[in-house]
Amino acid sequence: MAEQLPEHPDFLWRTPEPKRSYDVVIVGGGGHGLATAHYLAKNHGITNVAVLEKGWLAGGNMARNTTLIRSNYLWDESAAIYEHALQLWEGLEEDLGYPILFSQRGVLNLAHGEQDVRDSVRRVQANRLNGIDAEWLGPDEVAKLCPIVNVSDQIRYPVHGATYQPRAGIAKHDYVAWGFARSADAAGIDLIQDCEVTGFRTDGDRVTGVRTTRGEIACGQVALCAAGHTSVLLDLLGVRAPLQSHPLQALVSELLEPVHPTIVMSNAVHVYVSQAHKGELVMGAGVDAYNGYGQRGAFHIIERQMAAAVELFPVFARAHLLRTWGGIVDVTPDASPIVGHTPYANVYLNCGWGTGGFKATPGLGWCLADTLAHARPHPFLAPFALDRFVTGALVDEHGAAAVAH
Amino acid sequence: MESPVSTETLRPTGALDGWAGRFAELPDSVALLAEPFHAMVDVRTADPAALEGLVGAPLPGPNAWTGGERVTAIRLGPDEWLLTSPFLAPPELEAAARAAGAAALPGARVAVADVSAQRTTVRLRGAHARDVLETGCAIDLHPRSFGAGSAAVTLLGQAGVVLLGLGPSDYRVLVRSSFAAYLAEWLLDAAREFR
Amino acid sequence: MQLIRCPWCGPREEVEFHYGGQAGVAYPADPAALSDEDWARYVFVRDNPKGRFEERWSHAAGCRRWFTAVRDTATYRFER
Amino acid sequence: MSRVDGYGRIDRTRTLTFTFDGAQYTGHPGDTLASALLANGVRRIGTSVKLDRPRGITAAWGEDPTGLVQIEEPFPEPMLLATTVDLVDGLVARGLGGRGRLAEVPDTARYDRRHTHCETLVVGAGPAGLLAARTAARRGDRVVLVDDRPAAGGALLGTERICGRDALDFVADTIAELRADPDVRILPRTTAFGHYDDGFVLALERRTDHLAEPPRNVSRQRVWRIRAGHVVVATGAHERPVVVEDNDRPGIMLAASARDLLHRYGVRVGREIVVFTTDDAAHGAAADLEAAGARVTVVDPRPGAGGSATRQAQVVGTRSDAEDGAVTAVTLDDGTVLPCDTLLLSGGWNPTAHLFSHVRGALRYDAELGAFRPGEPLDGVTVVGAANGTFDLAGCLAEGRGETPEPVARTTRVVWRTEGDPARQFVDLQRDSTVADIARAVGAGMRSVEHVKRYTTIGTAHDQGRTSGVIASGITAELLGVPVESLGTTTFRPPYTPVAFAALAGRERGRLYDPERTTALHAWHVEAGAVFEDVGQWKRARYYPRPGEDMEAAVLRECAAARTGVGILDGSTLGKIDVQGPDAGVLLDRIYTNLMSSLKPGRVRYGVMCGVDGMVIDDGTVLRLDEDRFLVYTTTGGAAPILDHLEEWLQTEWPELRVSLTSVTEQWATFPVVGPRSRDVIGAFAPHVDVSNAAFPFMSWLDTEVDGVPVRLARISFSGELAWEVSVDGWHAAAVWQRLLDLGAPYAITPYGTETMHVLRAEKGYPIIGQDTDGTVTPQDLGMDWVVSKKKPDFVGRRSFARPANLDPLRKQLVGLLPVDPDLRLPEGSQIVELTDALPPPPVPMLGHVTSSYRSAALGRTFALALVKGGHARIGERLTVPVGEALVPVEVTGSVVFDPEGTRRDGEPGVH
Repeated sequence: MAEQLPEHPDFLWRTPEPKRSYDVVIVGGGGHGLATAHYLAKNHGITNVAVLEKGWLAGGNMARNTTLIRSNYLWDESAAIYEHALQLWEGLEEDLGYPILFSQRGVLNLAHGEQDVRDSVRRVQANRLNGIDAEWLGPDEVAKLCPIVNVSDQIRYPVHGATYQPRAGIAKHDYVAWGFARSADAAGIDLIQDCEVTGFRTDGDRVTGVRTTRGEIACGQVALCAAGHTSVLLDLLGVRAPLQSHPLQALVSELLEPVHPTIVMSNAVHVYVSQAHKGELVMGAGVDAYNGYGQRGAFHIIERQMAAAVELFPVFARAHLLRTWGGIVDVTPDASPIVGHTPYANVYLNCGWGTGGFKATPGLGWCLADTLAHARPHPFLAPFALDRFVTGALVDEHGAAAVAH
Repeated sequence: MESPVSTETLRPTGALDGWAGRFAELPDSVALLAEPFHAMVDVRTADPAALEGLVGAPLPGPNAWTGGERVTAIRLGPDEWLLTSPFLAPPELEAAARAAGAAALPGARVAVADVSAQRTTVRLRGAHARDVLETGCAIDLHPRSFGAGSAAVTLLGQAGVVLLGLGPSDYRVLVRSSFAAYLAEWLLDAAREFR
Repeated sequence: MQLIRCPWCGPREEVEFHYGGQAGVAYPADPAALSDEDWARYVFVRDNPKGRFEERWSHAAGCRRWFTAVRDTATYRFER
Repeated sequence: MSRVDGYGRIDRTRTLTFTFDGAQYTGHPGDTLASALLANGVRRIGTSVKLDRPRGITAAWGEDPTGLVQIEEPFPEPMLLATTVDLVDGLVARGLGGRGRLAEVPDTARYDRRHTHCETLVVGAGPAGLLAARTAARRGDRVVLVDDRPAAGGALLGTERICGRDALDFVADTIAELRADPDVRILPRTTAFGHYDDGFVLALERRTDHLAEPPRNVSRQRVWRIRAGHVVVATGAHERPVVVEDNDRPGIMLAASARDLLHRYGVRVGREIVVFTTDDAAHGAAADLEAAGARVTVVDPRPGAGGSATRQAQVVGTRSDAEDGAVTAVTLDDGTVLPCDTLLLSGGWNPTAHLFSHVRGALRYDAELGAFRPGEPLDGVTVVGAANGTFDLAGCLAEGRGETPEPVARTTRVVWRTEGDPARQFVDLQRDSTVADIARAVGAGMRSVEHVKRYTTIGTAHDQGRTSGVIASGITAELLGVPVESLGTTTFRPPYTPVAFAALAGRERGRLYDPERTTALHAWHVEAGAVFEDVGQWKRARYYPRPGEDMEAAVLRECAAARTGVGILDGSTLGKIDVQGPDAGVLLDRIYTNLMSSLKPGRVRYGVMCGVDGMVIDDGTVLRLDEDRFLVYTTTGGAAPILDHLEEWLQTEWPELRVSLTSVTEQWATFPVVGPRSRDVIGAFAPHVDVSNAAFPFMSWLDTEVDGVPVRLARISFSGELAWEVSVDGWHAAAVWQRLLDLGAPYAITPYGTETMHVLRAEKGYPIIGQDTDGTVTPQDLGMDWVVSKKKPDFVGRRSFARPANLDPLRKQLVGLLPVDPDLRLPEGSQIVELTDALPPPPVPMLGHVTSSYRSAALGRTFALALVKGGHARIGERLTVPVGEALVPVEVTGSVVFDPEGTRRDGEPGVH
């Protein structure tokens, strides 16, 4: 018998009718929206809150991501928010009373060339000075941690080493989302599904109501947590942000006996693999080049992914691709999120997490709830304001996030 | 300071000189032959008629090539052709193209660049030639779609190529010289099934 | 996996093309005259509609020519 | 043995031996592992993943949710369905408990892909598909017909007759006609697993596993990439069971699968068979099995269904007292217990509409059918036959011909489950998920089938919900009290059936994983014993170790040669772009930060390019060849992106400029000849050229001929030394290189690699774009204000220099670092902090990082380049670089650590 997933609780959430008015309306019932709701109630006692979801709860990127959690980002600003998130992950199961299967199995980011090595050492050193666990490992040490990685120098792009963050891990995405949802629901927050936002009622520099497919809802504050669909909402508000929505694909194999004890990422050959709890190999692919809202991408990206996987992990040759799917990631020019004020005084923006939104979930939820409660950006979010594109003070994580996940 | 005098002339070498032996092991159904030292000149112009005299025929339209007696013209883009010749030396072909271009319509500029060493040429023919190409070329190579006189700038495996249809089961592949060894390896591997 | 119609070479596989994002974003006539806000808008901000989108593509592995095409970002369909 | 004479298409004249779970059995060519096991009376295949219950074969082909096996010989492969494994001699397999095992040795089988084009692709060679293929072929289409089984025919395996003939004769005749057409390609054993836009279908052909001795030079599996004008989906339907209590025992199977096993393999799945059906098709299966010698009892709750022997009842449970856990009796709702060794179930049919759904075809619920079928038609796609919900043979044939069939009254009664203990009513047999699980999900508040799926895991296993998906929707709807159509079903996504990673990788493995680009001198470098480095796709010689030398020793030697004698580098990988036209100078002025139009023919200028964001993207030299012609050198990595960058601006922004761009990267091989003795070598190489400083000054070039070969000489230096770049067409590269080596021999000319090049340039503070920059660095940050024109009104990136963040004095700037310990080489990438004896607790403020770091032969010490906050103002200060546990003090210097006055550029004083 294979390892089994824990059962979900007997009760998760109500299916309420929307009220006419809420103090806070969160648009988007994905991980970020649900986490924000949870922390609004838990940290700030704010419960007159609705989370509006156009489809089913946590059915967008939250249901489609490859669940990697790490905080080994290059720049101080990124490291702060992702490390805050990682520390919350470490206590999240207890906080939510939900078995989220957070497994800290470590992540290896492989380096394949001289410049990869320089970039890796640079990031490891920055992480350490920021108090984040990080090590630089040579090929032999990589092989010790993950014996199935091909560290031979006979492959096309030999592995020169890797960065290693031992505290990185994976969690079960549905369980995380449902844990946040259950907690928010239990606190009295209304999670409203099949409720698409179709417009906003504005009064000067404030939004006073949200128009939805289930009627108009008056609001004190609005938080936009719509990931790939953020631009659609911003268009309704007449606000422009540097966002492009792209398809991002992922895939799983069938269930296999344990072969892969950690998480391996490689920017150079575009592969990212972990083995989930039940035994399936979970892999993320690269972003499709074109804009797309179709939740599907091109198959040549999957094929290239498979070539890279078999090259790095020869044992995967006869593993089978069981299922592929796609999400919609909202990408910014500097590969860092946009969080904070909008031109509307009571509307907060949270978007642009690209391929990295899942790992930030609790950290973002915590800080965005704090931002809403105090009507000013949490210090960890301040560097990610929209106006950085005007000043030029970008947080350019391209080097660290080419295959971010 | 005395300089040692070199008695040897500077002999040209082809990008696939080292591959002849492995090519020779292939059966006739997938015959591979390196064809080095074709002069090639890239021509950009809005007045292709100016070059008709040099080529000996109107310059070809989309996805086509035209062969004159000494010079072949391959369409690369809407205002771009590649002239090739196994008979002329690169400077001769370049000079001829420039001379022809000088007669172009007023305002129809002709830009000419010698690119003889930019690409190298491989000939692939035999009953299984198309089968080999179809393992890595996405365009429709059925003789009704791609026959003698057809040309395509496209991908073969992971190399950019100019592919020419010469006749039934007969193709010429022009590949960037730096990719030539990769493509040779790739073609030999694709041909394994027919050995 | 689209079959994209190059105006010069005809339909070719998507892998032969390079995506160029929104079409018709003109380089400002006098960048020096722009405010930082307006310059940032030119440099970084592009439309991101769900639906009809006028885009630039380049037939990178073919004739290397840029062209404009209209595509639906929800269905991925090109308008013919 | 349950093999029946006179049935099946196996070759009974030959016997194959195989091993399953350690025991030896025999079968015949044409068998699958499943049919051979059933023929040997083996009914229990494995155990279930969660509850450890025995599981057998539930279906005859890819829809089977239970018969998972691990292949051990001829090569380990996990999680295959016994029903789809061709039996070969020596096959060793074992049943699985839900998880497979990967091989520990490399898979040496070949895999490849193949493109093909057709006007019509037909997926499925059943009656509808065969007719569709024949119709298309007869109208002159190129046709590809794929079918996932070894032989065509689909469901035409029973006792059907077509136009008065045996159906199999019809199949044979049709296939023969298609085979005779050169424009028809028939691909058996080929599964269309993914359907994408514009008629693109991917199909996996299994080419060798069924062969006794698979040829090594033929791919084991091939992915067909089919581009079709029109796709005909004729993929049939999957039978749907009725869920009954304890429906997961071995010996319980879909009715049509039992029929399939009989007719394809001559296997009668039982002697005492109960058929429980709410649909007509299973009555045919019952009749066939009876004819083959089984005792069959048909249970059908529909009044008047079947003959008089049919019991009008429902099965509500099963029992087993067999050792292997197989069914030994069923219980009916009237309390009757019927002993049996097999229970066949049929609750109707689910159209196999995956390939329609992959391209976003909407499925709609058909309440009469109890299934989802294709809704609004899609352009370029036709769904025919059972895949379209058309189940009668005449209707299938009509749809295959492109006609609209007569409507046929439906007689299926839709029954998702019968009475019983929901905790023992299995919906997804592979995930051990039951009706009770669905009830729990609904009780927890789940209202969407996607949530129910995730809560219960139904449909997430190997079979991806083929038999369970609709039933789960139906039962959920029942429990919620809503119509099934309001719930919908979960989405079908590629692949239709699992595909091996290696098959998708194809030939892109090992050396063919990614192209290796090589220069015209590659063979020489190999011969010379070069150690290569990957620079993008290029293989570049990094250094040339002599016996006993490590990299450090070799590089020190190579550096010393270039600084004291003469060295030579293969610099051919640098990108080269021929820029021609009356407006060439205008274009370059807009692209480079400095002025290029003022360059005189015969002269060379160094330039920097930025993106619109003002960050450096490339640098290199520009030669003006003529009034209207320039040769632009890019970095090695920049060759393709910079050409694209120029084309993009030229074509989309400034089409009025009369300029054309041509890549000449491989046209020209380029060899820097570097060092105080380079003048001697060049002088000997081109004796007719005056190489004196006066006649051939720095940053000038000329064309000449050597032995009749055109050669370009340029006085460019990336090392600070007297140097020439010799350029020659690629044909003559090897000969010219050798000539330069011969002529340089008296001066001990030393070939050097990229590592030495990097040291020499770093000593002079010349940045490498991508190493000393990271996309956040401006020319000013590099200390290159001099390369930014103050005269030009605009160029790409200029406006960004005026943004607030660009004016911040604490921007990171390129400086030199000298470790206080001259023997200590800082690791590249190291972070830099304020001078300290002990690090404060984190977060420690960081000032920048080491971008380049080397041991310098010329300086006799180590040095580094670094990007440091406000670095230009910190020259002379000391900072700390943490290296491991050590805190290394370093001194900030200017970025030029060697010959800052530039005295060596024109050669050693006194020579010439």
